[in-house]
Amino acid sequence: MTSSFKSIEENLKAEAGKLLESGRVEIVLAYGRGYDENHPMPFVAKHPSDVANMVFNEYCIHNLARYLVRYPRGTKIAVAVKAADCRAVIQLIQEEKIKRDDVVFLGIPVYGMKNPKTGEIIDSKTTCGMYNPVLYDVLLGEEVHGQKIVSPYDVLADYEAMDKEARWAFWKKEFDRCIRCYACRKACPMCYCDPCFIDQSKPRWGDKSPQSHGNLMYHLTRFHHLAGRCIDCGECSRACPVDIPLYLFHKKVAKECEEMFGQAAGMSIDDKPALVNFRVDDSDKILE
Amino acid sequence: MSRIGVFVCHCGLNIAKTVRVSELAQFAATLPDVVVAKDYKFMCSTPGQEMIANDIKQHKLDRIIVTACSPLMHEQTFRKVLAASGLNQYLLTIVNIREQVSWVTHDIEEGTAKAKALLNGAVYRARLLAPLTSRVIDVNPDVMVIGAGIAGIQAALELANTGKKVYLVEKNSTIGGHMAQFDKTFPTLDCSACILTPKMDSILQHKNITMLTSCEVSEVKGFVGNFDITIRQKARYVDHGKCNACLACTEKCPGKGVSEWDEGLVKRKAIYIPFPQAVPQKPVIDRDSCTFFKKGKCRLCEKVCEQKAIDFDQQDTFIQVKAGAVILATGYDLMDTKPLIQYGYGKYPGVYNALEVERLFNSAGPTGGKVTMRDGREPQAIAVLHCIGSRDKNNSEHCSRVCCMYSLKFAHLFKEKTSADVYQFYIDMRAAGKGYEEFYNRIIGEDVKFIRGKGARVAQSPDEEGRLIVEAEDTITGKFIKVPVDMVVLSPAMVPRADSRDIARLFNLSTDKQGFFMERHPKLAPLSTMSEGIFIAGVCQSPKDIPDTVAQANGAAAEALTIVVKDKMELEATTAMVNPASCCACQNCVRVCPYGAPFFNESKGVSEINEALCKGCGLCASVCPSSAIIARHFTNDQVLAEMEGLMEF
Amino acid sequence: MSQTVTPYLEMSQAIMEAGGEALKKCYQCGTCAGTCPWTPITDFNIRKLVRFGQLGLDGIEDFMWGCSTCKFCVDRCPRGVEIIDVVTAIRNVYSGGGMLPQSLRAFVGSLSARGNPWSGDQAKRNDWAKEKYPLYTKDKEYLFWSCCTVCYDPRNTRLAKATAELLNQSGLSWGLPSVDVNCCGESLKKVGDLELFERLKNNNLDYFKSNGVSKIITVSPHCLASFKKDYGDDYEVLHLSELIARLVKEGKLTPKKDFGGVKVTYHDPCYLGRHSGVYDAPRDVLKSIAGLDFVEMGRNREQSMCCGGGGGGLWMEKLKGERLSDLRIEEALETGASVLATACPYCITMFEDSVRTLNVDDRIKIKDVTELFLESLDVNIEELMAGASDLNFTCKM
Amino acid sequence: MLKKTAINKISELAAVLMEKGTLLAPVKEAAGFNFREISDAGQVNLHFHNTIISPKSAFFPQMEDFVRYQTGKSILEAAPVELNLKPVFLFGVRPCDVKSFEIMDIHFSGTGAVDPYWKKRREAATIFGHAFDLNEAADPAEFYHTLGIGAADPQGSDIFMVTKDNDLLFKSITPKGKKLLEELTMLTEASAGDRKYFEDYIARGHDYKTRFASVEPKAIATEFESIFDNREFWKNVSNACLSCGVCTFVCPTCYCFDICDETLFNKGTRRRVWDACMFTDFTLEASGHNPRTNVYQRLRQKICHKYSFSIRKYGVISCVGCGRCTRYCPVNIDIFSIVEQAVKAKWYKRL
Amino acid sequence: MSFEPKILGIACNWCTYTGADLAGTTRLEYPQNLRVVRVMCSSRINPSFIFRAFQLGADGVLVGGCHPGDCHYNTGNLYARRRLAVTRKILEFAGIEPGRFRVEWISASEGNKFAEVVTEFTRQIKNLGPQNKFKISQ
Repeated sequence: MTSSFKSIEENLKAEAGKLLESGRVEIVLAYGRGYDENHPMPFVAKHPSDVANMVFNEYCIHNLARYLVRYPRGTKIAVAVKAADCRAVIQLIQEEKIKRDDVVFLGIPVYGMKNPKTGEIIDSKTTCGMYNPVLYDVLLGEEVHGQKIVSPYDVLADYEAMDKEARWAFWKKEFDRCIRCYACRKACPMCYCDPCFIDQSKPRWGDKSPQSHGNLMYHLTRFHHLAGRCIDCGECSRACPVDIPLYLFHKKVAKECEEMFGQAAGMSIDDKPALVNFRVDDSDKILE
Repeated sequence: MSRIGVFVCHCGLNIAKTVRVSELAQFAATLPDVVVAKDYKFMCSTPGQEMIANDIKQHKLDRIIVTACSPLMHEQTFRKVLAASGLNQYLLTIVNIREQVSWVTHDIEEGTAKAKALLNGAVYRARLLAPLTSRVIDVNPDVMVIGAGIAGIQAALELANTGKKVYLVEKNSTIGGHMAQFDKTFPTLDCSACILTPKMDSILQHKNITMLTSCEVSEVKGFVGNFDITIRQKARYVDHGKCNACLACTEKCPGKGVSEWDEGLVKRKAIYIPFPQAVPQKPVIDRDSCTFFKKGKCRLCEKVCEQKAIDFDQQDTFIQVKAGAVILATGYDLMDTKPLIQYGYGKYPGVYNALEVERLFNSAGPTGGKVTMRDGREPQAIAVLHCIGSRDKNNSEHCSRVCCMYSLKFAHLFKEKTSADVYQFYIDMRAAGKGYEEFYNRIIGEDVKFIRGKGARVAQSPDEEGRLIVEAEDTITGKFIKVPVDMVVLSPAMVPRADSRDIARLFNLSTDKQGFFMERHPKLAPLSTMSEGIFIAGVCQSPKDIPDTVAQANGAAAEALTIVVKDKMELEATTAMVNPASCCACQNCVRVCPYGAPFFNESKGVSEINEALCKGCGLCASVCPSSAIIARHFTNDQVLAEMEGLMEF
Repeated sequence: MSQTVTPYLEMSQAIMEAGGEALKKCYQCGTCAGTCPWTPITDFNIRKLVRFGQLGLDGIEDFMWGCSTCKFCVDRCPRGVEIIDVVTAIRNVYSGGGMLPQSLRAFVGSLSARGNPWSGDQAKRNDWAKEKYPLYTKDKEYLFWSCCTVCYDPRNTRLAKATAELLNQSGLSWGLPSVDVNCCGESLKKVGDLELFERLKNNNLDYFKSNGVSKIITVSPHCLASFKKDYGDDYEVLHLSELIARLVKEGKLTPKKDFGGVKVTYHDPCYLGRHSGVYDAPRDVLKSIAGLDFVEMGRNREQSMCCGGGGGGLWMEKLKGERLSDLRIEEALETGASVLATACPYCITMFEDSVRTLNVDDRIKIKDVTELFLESLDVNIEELMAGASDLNFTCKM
Repeated sequence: MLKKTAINKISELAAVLMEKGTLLAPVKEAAGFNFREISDAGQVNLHFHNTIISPKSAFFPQMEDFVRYQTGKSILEAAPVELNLKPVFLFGVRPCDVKSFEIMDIHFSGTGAVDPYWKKRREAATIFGHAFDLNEAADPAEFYHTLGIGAADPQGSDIFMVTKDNDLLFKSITPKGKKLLEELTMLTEASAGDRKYFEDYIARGHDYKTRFASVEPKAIATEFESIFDNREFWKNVSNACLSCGVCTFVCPTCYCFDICDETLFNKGTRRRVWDACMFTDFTLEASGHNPRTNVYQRLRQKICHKYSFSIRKYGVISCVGCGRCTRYCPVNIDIFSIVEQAVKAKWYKRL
Repeated sequence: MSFEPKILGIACNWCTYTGADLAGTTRLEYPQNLRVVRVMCSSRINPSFIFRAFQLGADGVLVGGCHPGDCHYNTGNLYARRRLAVTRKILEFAGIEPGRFRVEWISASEGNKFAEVVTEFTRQIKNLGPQNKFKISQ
């Protein structure tokens, strides 16, 4: 049984109100009304009175972990987190961008979120496909059980089956369409570098112009920077104005990292991010 | 725009044979920013070097490319040439066209083409070279030696004699370490105290040495040249300043404590000095056995002490010590043989371990040098069992190197002091040191019985009361042998101190499986460690005998001296630095650096790099997502430019 | 016989291929020979056997039968050499083609023909049970693996009976294996006939798989060690003493009868102690019986002395004065105990013989822990045994 | 002059235009429609509401090469990139986008130095305007009517097209359009009924409502000037903003660009690329100082540029209400809701 | 003229570069398609270097480092092993033949291993032919 969006909204408002009144947190990150029903916006509540503008429906798909790094270190923040978003916050804690006791997790068990552009239900084809948050201080609805658990990496099967020429042609076509608006980078909770490597001019890693080799360097390096850190929330693909299926590449890298290093991103606070860690007995086979 | 000078070397025929050097020079002249392009027979020769120096002045060159042999050969030579002619020594790039081109091909076309590509890469890189000045930090001249066994004492004396101030830190209440417990030392059988106490005394008298006994290291901060170490001075309840070592208190004291120094064979007073020649020869009070601390009354020693040196409410104090280098000589312990139930140590009183027997022989020991067993009898038959816990997968896989020799010494001393038959149960007699084999032959001559077979079991003799049976297989005859003896001596494995891993963590060292400190390189750098400025000597690195320990102590003293002899220290120039504008505070660099050079500046919210600790490997530069870290001399754009140049043709 | 030999490396290569590769790690330190209980009383020398194996010297077959695989040497070997595997490999290589000693020929013959070492009729395997106890079916939780020795050897059938009774009393759902199972093959493997061992093992595995066996109770530590080591690890194998200890702790079984202060000492069977690491369970069971004055022998737990029955020893001739079981009985007598308890049918057989040959059967009785425990539950074994099957043979000694 | 043709014959018209010059028309892609240079006539597809990226890229492409040079040689020897253009036919441009060219003309050729690239491309192009379908509901994000642009406003197009059942009516508005329309012989003459239908379609277009009421530019400008320093207001509206470059890149009236050198193997090109005031390094000065480091400063800059500075400087709101920035914003920020809040937020006076 | 590949080598100064010098001093012969960049440690190699190398037209990239456990900087190559493994998987998924990028642990004393690896790698790249996927066309 899954609790309706309405009941989650009520719980969210109640909980946010309590937290703000008690002064436990200075800010609550949730969702507010957008220019119409299908387009809610991330919303920041600072006073108990702001809680009234909060809303929660099937289009509240944004990953609010993105905004945590924007506030000075140590501000007490409550954040409404769905399953994937929760893993993003855990990964930020792993990387010591925020401290565990500065964040209040308002967990939202969720099923049936919709992508406003296409109207389809968001599922494990474009995200991690998890329903219940991994970690939460308050749960705003009943845990979702009984849903079919589909591995988030099944969607890769036919891309991995492609031969490399076809796969190269596919990715070249996709990356050539990129207009370098960097929405994917800004939407990603793990991409908090400002300036990013691609903005640097000394060294010039990739050209600024939206030609294929500049786009290729930007995207491939970003995939590498997110290896073992990407929590597969799908925000980058949804933010892309030209709908480049970035989630495919991120899923592939996440799958390889899980197989090679035996650790999925953002699953527990005590893990260390995979690429700043090593095991002396890592097998050399991963290099073949 | 840079003004690059390219100098191609023939190296006699070594290069010229398979690379058209003049054509290479002409090719260089055509490249952008190249102002001078010459080739010469021997660039590394004096005329060759002068040619470079002159061209620098004459053409006002600001980048030099030497196309010759491997940078590992002559990079330093040509750097000196640049420095001599007023150009920053890092504005130099070496192109290796000998080891990696001319010597590995016979095809002159292929060789020349590759040389051109490598040269082109060097030109791209040379344009982006930046002058680097290595920072100089001042060095604290003092040295700290931790552990005052023979290793620590020897190192401290060597350093103090050069005029350096030395802090000698010892956990026990006296210096001397295990060697002070011995009676004789192999192979010369000279008395351990006779060769050690003079050194202990000169430590006491030496104006440059500050002796810190009953002290432990509690915290280590800083880096090579500028260590800031906190020492915990454990409370001794005796003010050593006032005490004139009349030792009246030790006679009156009713307290009874187990004497660690005598390996528990005998009791000692609560206020005591471990052994007569102890340095400092001033007593300390052991809380656990002092009746005042236990029951709140007595204070006899206080009444008796004319100097009023007794102070029961003394507390642990902390001493801050600054040092330029640190030598660890923390020594070893013998393995606890109680878990090896087959030998019955701790169960049968007739079973002793090596250190206990050393105390028996020692004239200052519990029995005044007489070999009498715990029940007062003089043993008629004694068995010495080798390799107890050593060379054993289930305990310590290493060979402890010295037990064969001290077992032979025991045999000699037993023969000399008693009329007992002595058996040695051994696997291999390892007598490889100077004079060792001769000592072994001498002992064989003294009618000691050698049984080639590891002792398998020690059991109580069923018929003779108080006697033990050593069971083993004499592998030479293949017979099962049961030897009735009165006394069994075990030669246990030498293992690192129980707290060796904590000390390693304090000084950022790694330890091997057993817990011995890891040297930087087993063959070429056995005394230095991965942490710059921290040196190791003696058994804390691996089991060894006294001659090797002393040699290592001298070596470690010399290496420490190389740091503290200069009051300034030049840091490597090719270290890394953080550009704060681009740092996104992800702290990847802090997590990966093996030397702990980067640290997170909480107030500024960015990472910074302590250039004294940085070794210039560049790991942090490659894990930095926003490439905010500049690895000097191997910056991102220098490497990218070189790659671009290499791939152009 | 001349003293000169030449190394015959093909043989040592064969030994290594047959599972003895650890023999190259041995540096001949003599600990094993010094520890082996046989060295003092026989001319068997395990170190010399390994040495011969290292160089493939001939003459090895003369003294390769002295080992009773008690694992004392393996635990003490400073190089971690699996000496039992070396002995098994040597026997496999050198015992091919009828080179078996006379006393073992019957043993191997019976196993290959009848699937049990006692030349007992395969069909009569469960006769001791007299259909009183259920066969194992899929729905049952435990399979009570009745070892061949407790099926055919008259003295040990009492052990089978006692176990069956006890399992009933404990209310667990259990069943006996059908007659088409055969010996677990542990001793056979240690005698070196690896090929036959595989056949016996696979037959048992087929039975296990087809009947969905998952939990097995063994009464013989030899079956316990064999199932755990060689039968894969998807079976949960328990020795009976472990099960009883658990049931007592859980309060499902509580001894009633008071033994009135009888002095009992306990012998750790090598395959229950050193091979399988079970030391405390049998002791807890004995100590749970009121009025039982428990006393330890000098050599106990890890240091327990072997009874000599392992590695085919039960079936081999032993000269007088070269029997470990005799020494063990003397050691038991020294403790003043009147009952020597143990938990292995092999040990019981060996000790019963020694008690008879030393004619001290009036001073000490040999009992299995299960038998003692059953007595404490006020069940009289005698009348249980009244209907014992009329087996027409006695075990040869 | 009014001509027409059947909608399903559009590909023939496209083929004719392709011979005359370069045809840019809406093409269906994965994420929606975009103006692309047509290589095969079948690509032209008019079943669209509006393209993702505005047609400004026809005259102000995302990447324009200025000079090609050789490292190490003097700049004098560098070769400027010649811009020899064939005639361009910009087919199927919505009225709000057509209006945006007029606004962009102010910046690129109206004031100060004329941008030769924009001017050349503009002159070489003939614009086929295309009316919105009036019986379809307006896209929720659009608000062009608020800025005085009719749904079928032909003003600014050379030729204006209106769909009538399954025909397409073409009316020439400018002489350039008239000349081209005459050349397009394959179009048939339209009937009187078609002309009448065309006229009142235009009229109906004017009162075709979008979201907001009409606004008065001067009033908005003064509101924004007084609210400029109200940090609280701007923080609230920009809390959700990711500060990415989507809104500026899809916007028809954003024209900021950056000039950069892209070198490879000693050869280099100096080229112009789109830049966005929302990027953090947009205002990064050589000294390292950056006047706009916070998101609210950048969002305030973007909105005030269009609804405050543009009015003060050129008297016109630099926005045509096409709604692209709202439709493609990853976090659904709507520019005109902010304008509305700014105007309604009378309480700013109290500060 | 048969296809002569351009191979970029990135070698760590303490082990592989010294090994390469040793191959030279022992006069071992190997094809000359390899152009080596010297860096202080294999952990200095930023994965973007590998992407950039292929964009510059490299037909193959060979990275050489110390054997795990021998790194002059203690743990450098242990991090490099993980990072370059991910780089390899990204290249593979993007469509670059896995055979074009290779990581080898070559110590300072393994001159012959260096020569063998370069010869074998050059032969492998020759079979794969020119790489013009990532290559920036001028």
